[in-house]
Amino acid sequence: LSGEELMHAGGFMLIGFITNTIIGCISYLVLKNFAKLRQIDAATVAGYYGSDSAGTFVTCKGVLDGKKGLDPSYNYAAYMPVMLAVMEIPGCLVALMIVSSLRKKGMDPRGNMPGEPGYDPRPLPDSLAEEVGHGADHGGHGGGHSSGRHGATETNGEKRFNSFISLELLHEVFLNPGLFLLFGGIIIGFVSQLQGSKVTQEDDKLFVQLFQGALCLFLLEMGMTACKRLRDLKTAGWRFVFFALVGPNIFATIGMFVAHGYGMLLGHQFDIGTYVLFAVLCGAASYIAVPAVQRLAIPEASPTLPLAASLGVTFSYNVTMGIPVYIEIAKQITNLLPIAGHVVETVAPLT
Amino acid sequence: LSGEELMHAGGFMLIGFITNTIIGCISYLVLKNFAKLRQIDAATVAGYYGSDSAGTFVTCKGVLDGKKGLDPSYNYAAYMPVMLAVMEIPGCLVALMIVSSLRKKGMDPRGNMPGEPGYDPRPLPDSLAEEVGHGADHGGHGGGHSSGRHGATETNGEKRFNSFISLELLHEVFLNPGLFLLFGGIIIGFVSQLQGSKVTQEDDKLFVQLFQGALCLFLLEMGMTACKRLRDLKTAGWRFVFFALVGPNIFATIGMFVAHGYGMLLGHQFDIGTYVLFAVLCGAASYIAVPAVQRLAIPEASPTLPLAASLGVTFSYNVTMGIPVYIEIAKQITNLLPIAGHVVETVAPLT
Amino acid sequence: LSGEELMHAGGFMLIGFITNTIIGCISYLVLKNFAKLRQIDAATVAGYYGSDSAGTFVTCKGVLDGKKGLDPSYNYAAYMPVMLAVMEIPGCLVALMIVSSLRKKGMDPRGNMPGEPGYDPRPLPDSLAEEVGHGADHGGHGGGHSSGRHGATETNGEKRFNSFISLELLHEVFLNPGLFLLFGGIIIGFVSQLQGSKVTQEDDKLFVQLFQGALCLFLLEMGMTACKRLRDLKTAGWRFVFFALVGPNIFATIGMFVAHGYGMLLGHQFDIGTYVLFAVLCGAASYIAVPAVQRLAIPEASPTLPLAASLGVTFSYNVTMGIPVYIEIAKQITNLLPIAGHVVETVAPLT
Amino acid sequence: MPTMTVARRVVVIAEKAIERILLEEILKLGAKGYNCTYCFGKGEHGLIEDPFTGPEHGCVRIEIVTSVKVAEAIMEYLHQDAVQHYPITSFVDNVQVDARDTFYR
Amino acid sequence: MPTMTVARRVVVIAEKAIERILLEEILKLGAKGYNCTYCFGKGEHGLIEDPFTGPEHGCVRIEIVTSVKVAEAIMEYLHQDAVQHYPITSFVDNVQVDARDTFYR
Amino acid sequence: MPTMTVARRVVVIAEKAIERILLEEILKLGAKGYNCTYCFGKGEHGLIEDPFTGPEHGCVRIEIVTSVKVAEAIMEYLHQDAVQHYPITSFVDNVQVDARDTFYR
Ligand SMILES: Nc1ncnc2c1ncn2[C@@H]1O[C@H](COP(=O)(O)O)[C@@H](O)[C@H]1O
Ligand SMILES: Nc1ncnc2c1ncn2[C@@H]1O[C@H](COP(=O)(O)O)[C@@H](O)[C@H]1O
Ligand SMILES: Nc1ncnc2c1ncn2[C@@H]1O[C@H](COP(=O)(O)O)[C@@H](O)[C@H]1O
Ligand code: NA
Ligand code: NA
Ligand code: NA
Repeated sequence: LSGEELMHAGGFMLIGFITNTIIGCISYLVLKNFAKLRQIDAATVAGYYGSDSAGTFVTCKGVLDGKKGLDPSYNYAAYMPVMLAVMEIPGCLVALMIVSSLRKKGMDPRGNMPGEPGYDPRPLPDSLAEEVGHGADHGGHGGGHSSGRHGATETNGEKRFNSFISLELLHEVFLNPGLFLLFGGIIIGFVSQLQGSKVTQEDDKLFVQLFQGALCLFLLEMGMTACKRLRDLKTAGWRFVFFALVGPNIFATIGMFVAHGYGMLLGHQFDIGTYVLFAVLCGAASYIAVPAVQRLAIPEASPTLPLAASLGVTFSYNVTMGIPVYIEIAKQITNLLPIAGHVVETVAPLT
Repeated sequence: LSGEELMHAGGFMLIGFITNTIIGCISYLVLKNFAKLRQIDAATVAGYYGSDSAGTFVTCKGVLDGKKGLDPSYNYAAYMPVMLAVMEIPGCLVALMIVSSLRKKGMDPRGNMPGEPGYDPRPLPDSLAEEVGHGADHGGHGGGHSSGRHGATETNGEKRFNSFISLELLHEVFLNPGLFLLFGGIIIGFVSQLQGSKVTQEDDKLFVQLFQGALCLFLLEMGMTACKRLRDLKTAGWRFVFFALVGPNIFATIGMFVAHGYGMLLGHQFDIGTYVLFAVLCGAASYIAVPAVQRLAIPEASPTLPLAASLGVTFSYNVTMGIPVYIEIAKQITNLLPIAGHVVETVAPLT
Repeated sequence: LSGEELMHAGGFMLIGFITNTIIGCISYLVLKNFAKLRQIDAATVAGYYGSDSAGTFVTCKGVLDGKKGLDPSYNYAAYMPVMLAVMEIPGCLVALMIVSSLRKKGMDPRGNMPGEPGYDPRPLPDSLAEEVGHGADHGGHGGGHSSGRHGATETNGEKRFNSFISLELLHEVFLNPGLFLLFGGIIIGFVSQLQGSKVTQEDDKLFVQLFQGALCLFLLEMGMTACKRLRDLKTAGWRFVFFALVGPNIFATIGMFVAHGYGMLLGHQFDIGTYVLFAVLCGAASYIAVPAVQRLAIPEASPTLPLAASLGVTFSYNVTMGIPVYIEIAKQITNLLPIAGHVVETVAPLT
Repeated sequence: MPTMTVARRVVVIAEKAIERILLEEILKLGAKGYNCTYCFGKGEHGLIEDPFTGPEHGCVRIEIVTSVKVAEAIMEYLHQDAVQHYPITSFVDNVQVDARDTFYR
Repeated sequence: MPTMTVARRVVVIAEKAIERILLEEILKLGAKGYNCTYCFGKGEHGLIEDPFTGPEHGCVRIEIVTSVKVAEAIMEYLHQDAVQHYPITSFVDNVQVDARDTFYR
Repeated sequence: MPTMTVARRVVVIAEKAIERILLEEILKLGAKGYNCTYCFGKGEHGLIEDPFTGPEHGCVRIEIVTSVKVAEAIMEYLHQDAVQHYPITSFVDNVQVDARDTFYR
């Protein structure tokens, strides 16, 4: 990676991080006011959409690899996998920040806010508190766990528990699946490299073919898991489903315009592939990293609703209709607003 | 599929359905009288052989794909996968009909008929019926569950249970694995089609290769599962094993003569591949769909005996010796009884 | 396999068997005196290193297959897989012999020898022996199970248990994974052969490619399992880790000199590939066959220590740095000590 | 010593084919929760195995901690004629639950 | 209220390597049935793990509902010297079974 | 008849995310051993499923045979405020252990 490219990559990552953070905040507002979700669920689902999905990224990369052989404009920048890892983080942070502010505003142990139906400030249902004979004095179960404790002192058992949760949380937020894919690739490259270059050359063609085969199997399996998640949509309402379907397109388009703006700023025309991959990083919603964060840090949120949207609807849309649509939008943007001095060889529209 | 071909396909499916039904009935009679099985087990195993096996079909298709590259006569009609789905149903229906008639003839809860050893008409061992203090009045456990109930009125708990069983049964009989293979293929075609035809063209060669690789793994795994099933043959006796080995050949040959007759009727000479695939649909025995039907509708039958024959013996025979034998028979039939006006280019015998 | 080659193979197998036995004994002495391990653990780990590893063998074969296409000297003798099966046995026998002699020298039920810390000759903690009311008279729990029983007569329950253990032991020692690989390969060859040679020819190129793809996945998975095993090294001490890293190189080099000596004896120059595969058979440590033997016959040994070395350190080293190093050593040996009358075409050093 | 209350634990082991209907009925009869583990075993119906996923997925072991009344209703449901024809085994015992918990009431 | 009879439940947790012999002996000693779940755990022998299929397949938890006499015979068998050398843990308690059932007698 | 002593069995069912910390604490509180099975179920928090490995890996069922004192300490730990926010269920009962065994003491 030349110096100039490194500078491009650094800037692009920063922009990507900010874009996904904004997407997270937009999702929260839309879900709270338009889709009328509980604030705790709106914050959690916003975390999903403010992050990205390794699976969708890999699928999109597979499609582009298949095309770039015949049409070089489908190429993409080599540092995109690093973007995948970086842009997984903002969603988690957005969700954690909103949730901790909700806790401060007195969220009850079931996750309802004052004014929301079912709000029950009493601590966890130990109405038998009086019946507690000579048990260790527990005082009320303050809301929330790590933060916002009032009353009972923390036993060292609880201290160990809370530190475990925070450590695991850091692990989930920063060691996200994007990183594993990145390091996995590097290690395999290193191992086959070590066993003599002849092996790797021959492997390249095989590797791409095997990769695409494995990709189909992965998509088939994910498709089945996604369908199972759809069942949980019944309780959600059409507005939520509408968000899960339309949202990705809006966020992807925002992403492509941001990438185009950054290109104009640098006077450098990115390849179509880079546009599409960046679109997918913005438009996709996480279903591995953020669910793990949710299980650890937001036990009060609904365990089924967020996955129904991110895996059931958004993932299925992205890997079938989404990617071709984003390719088409990317071509329109580059054709209609060419960056001064750079004429993009006209690419045959999608046949 | 042109109009004429559609008509051929429709007729062929009807003939296939009838052929498998007849094969089911023949199996029941042979198993009851020759192999001396309990009538409940004979009916269940007959259901296995009156159905077909997606695994054997896919293996045979793989072998034919490998050959048709060099010798076009190994081609097969495009609608054969639909035949797979249709010809899976008769076996289930044959078994269910025979079993319900057995229940009417007073089969006991363990599945024995009057006159069979161990016949014990008393309902399920609740000899302690008298000891039942003031429990809800149950009256006797009539034989059989959904049909043929005499005595105790059905509680609504039981009604829900029985309707669940019937619904699941419909699901198993008509949504058989053949359909999943069919739809699976269509969806993958649709998804890769959506991502631009260039991808699918390139995929074709890869797809066939990957398909054959996956087929080998599937066969290896099935082989190991099949061997485990062989252990249950110990209690069965040599006549049962003889049926499981010779039966497929007879049923396959019947199938090929039926196909040849249909060809003569239409004055249309089918490819060798179509003959062989139809032979496999008749000669193979199910080990996914019918076991599921058995678990739901025929709990009294032996859980191990039918699988020992259909998976342990018949599947292993079909995927190793069976397919080459059926190819040879198909060639003999087309050579010895050419359909008027159609000279089949002589195909080099199996080297 | 010509007559002469058969004779070579037979001799080579005998030499391989003896070499691995010697390696096992060397390991025991080094582990006991240098790495200061308990004698029971030293014997068990020696069993691991006196055996070989199917996974490492297959990986090395994959690397050689990749290279021999361009440089025939990387070829290897066809009977090497049989060597894999034969050279898996000595390690198990070495461990079993040492352990039975330890039992005779009064090893306690926890596996400690007289003089080792924690030695507690009292039988298994049934200090409550006196409290045992009118239970069947058990007498002391003699040390060790099958051999070295003193006191209580064997109930027939115990006889059945011991015979079960011995039978399973024979099964594990002689039906080792090497054999499965060998037979698996033969069966797949037979099945694809049966379905007409055209299929196999086409399969060959596909087979090698698929094989290498599967190999990468296998290595990735093994790598992750190996990392998990590393955690258990914490309690082991640096000397043990040093043995697990350096040992394989020494044993592999011993192996190659033995092979070279055997070549000189026969006046026949083996290919580089044969040297490397033999080196891997000597240098690698088992992690499937011997752990199974340990679970059955040496329950007193530590369940985690041996695997941490053989899988965590040695396997990871072999499949990354080991194989290229052994290739280099093999070249040096054949160049520096050419076998009279055989000039080895100079092979380009490892680029 | 935290005060404990007594609750009933029902264990049902049945073939996986009727898992869904059993869980639905158990909740309808008033149970607040359950936990399930896949298992294999031998009983009057012989070894039940899923030919593909192997034995350990043949049966399901459902453990329900609930009140005495609901436990009785569940046992009564399981001993109906239609259900009895399927491989199913059930037994009950008492467990102590922390007085502060209400997961079973 | 259906009448219940008391039966003994024996739980044996042992390493998977000796699963087959244990199940054979349990049936020989008179048990009518059993159910098994694969599990992992820690005891005197440290964590038992199958290096490949992962921890959850290291041990097998066998649950046997049977008569008092057979339960005793099983516990006696499990405490024999040869068996005790292997990682094995066992404990017993009572369960109530519906009077109409005979799966354990 | 082998003499038996009475021991306490604690069963904890919790979400897999907090499996490691729970097992560490259980040993710190004095338990000598435990056995775990992966399971799925429904409770106040609704069905807990791992989106990939399927439901049967959603929760972990930890069974601990130990002394009365340690059992109490475990139950006390599990009912702390921080822990209670997570999907977790626990109950206790008595089991009989062969007098010769010390795996739980
Ligand atoms: N005596 C028993 N103790 C424990 N589990 C049993 C017993 N009998 C049967 N089971 C379990 O219940 C399932 C069905 O029992 P059955 O209806 O007797 O075939 C079996 O697959 C076993 O897993
Ligand atoms: N105190 C205990 N409570 C529950 N299970 C145990 C206990 N001790 C041991 N186990 C189980 O029994 C197996 C063998 O125990 P051990 O022979 O003590 O290593 C362990 O792997 C655990 O799964
Ligand atoms: N009444 C119950 N009986 C048995 N298991 C339960 C019960 N309630 C909850 N569980 C188990 O405990 C886990 C967590 O419970 P909860 O915190 O209520 O969501 C659930 O996933 C179930 O597996
Ligand atoms: Na996003
Ligand atoms: Na058939
Ligand atoms: Na070795």
